[in-house]
Amino acid sequence: MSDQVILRVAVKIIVPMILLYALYVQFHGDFGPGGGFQAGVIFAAGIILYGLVFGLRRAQKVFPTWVARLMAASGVLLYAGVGIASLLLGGRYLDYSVLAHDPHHGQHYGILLVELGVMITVCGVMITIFYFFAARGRETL
Amino acid sequence: MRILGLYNYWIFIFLMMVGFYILISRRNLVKKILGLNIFQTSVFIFYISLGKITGGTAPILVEGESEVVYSNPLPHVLILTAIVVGVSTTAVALSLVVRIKEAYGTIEGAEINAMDNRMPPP
Amino acid sequence: MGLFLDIVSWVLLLSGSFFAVVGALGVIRMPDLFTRLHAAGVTDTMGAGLILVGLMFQGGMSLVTVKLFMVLGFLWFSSPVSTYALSRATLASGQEPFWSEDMEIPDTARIPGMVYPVDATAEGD
Amino acid sequence: MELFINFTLLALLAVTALGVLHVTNLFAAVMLAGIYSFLSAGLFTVMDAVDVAFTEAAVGAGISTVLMLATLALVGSKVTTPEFRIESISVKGRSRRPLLPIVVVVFTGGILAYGTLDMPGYGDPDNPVHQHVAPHYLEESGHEIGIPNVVTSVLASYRGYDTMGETTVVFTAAVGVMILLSALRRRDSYGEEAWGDEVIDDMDVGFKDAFGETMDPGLAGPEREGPEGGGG
Repeated sequence: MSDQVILRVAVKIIVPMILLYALYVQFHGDFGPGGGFQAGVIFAAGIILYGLVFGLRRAQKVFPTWVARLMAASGVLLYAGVGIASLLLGGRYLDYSVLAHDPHHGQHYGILLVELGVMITVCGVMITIFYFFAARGRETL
Repeated sequence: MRILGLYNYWIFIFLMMVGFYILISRRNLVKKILGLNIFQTSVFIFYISLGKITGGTAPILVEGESEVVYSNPLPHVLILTAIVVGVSTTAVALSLVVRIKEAYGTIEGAEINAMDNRMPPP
Repeated sequence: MGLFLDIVSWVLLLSGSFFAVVGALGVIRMPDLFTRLHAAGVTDTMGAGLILVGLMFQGGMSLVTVKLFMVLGFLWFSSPVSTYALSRATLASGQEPFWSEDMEIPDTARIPGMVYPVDATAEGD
Repeated sequence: MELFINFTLLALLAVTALGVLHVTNLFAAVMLAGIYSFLSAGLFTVMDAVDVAFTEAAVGAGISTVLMLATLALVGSKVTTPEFRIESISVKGRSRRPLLPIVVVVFTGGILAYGTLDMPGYGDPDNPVHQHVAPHYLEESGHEIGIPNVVTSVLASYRGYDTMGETTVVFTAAVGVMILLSALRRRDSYGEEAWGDEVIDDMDVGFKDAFGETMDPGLAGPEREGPEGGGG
């Protein structure tokens, strides 16, 4: 590990940029290309890069397995929850117009929440899958 | 002119058939998955090409201009989700390959079949 | 002024494309992985760099230029690192740099079990 | 000009696909698949699908390649023939090339190509695809939803059900991977340790030295620290 200085320093600089970029893609997705799917994948790619260079154990310290699993489940829950909320507020399932005082704002909130749910799920799923593949077979070698 | 409008469909079909050929002719399971991915991507490209309008631009609305031609956003939406779903299902297939390797010691389809036929083991 | 910017940008774009082609040729023609990486570096630095600068001239003073600048910075940061990682992995997996055919390799520099081209030609003669 | 770029990218895609077909080393095949993904991302950009290109570049060339490489680190990258090789079947690559797959592929491809003769040309504005709901999305989304990116508004609002289903599929895939890969490794039914040790070790060195201490040996996820955690 001691001779991997270049990789480690480079990754230390790159990973925060990747994570920040993922958030940019997520919240700029209404105005330009981007959205939950892309943002989730990019965020996961940042964590995976960290794991590749610093080892799985340290990656799991930064981003524990249980967090990844929780994210994978809670994103879908958030998505479905927005639908339930619009039902409770008197609209149809996933009809965001009732979420706020006027339909435009409602649609904005709905899309924001739904995309957030997509991002959380995709990010959690990708990181979970990577952890499982990376950890497989190492415990007996 | 007709050919200029159709040749890319033929290339998609060619790609699809290459993927299909890898899938049915290669015995190695990882190779089969790669073939399946090529097949899948060719379908994606086919869908996206259907949404293209000549002279169109990406379907992101430009403020204040009404003369802009936009390409069809619907195939984009369908394929956008399909790509992410595709990689997830590929991950499931790969984990199946890992388990097969652990159980049989090989990922060659022919050997797996032969081992199954040789049951019970000596 | 607009015409001048256009000319500058097209000169940059075309020369960038030229360097990209040179890099691609190098990747095909070079004998082993290390020299191929060296050739690919031309594509990474000159090729991509000139093309991006040319695009910046096309973009003018706008957000696009800022984004292109960030892309350029990221590329110039990440491609040397990836080249380093790749060549290091190649060395670690036991692949040696290409030795010239008429190059004298001292016995102390030889790796046991490794076949050198100079020996192969000597046997061929 | 656009046609030229389009044609070049398509030709490169075809060559890359043939490369995946031809190479016998799985590592090379996976790298070619990554190149294939990048090329198709470029093609998506030419076809105005920037969102899709973005996703394909991140997923196909990033995550997918990493997963494939992780799998190869586990299963070995060569088409190997272990000692329990069966005499009647030659599995060494392409020593036996049956005719049937080629016939099937050529036949299917011919039928599909014949079908394209009735298709509207590429980029045709009168294509039936553009006549149904797409104009509604493009014209109404501006004041119904109020965000500029139509892809996002269709994805999240008009077709919210669809996306929810897809998200659920992604989640289900994660559950499937967890179930498959969290089981304890067991010995195979022949009583041998089910590993091609040499191949794995080779891969291990390469992978590890490329990326540092890639995967810590002796690592066990919290879910696998059972009594048989060190079952090998």
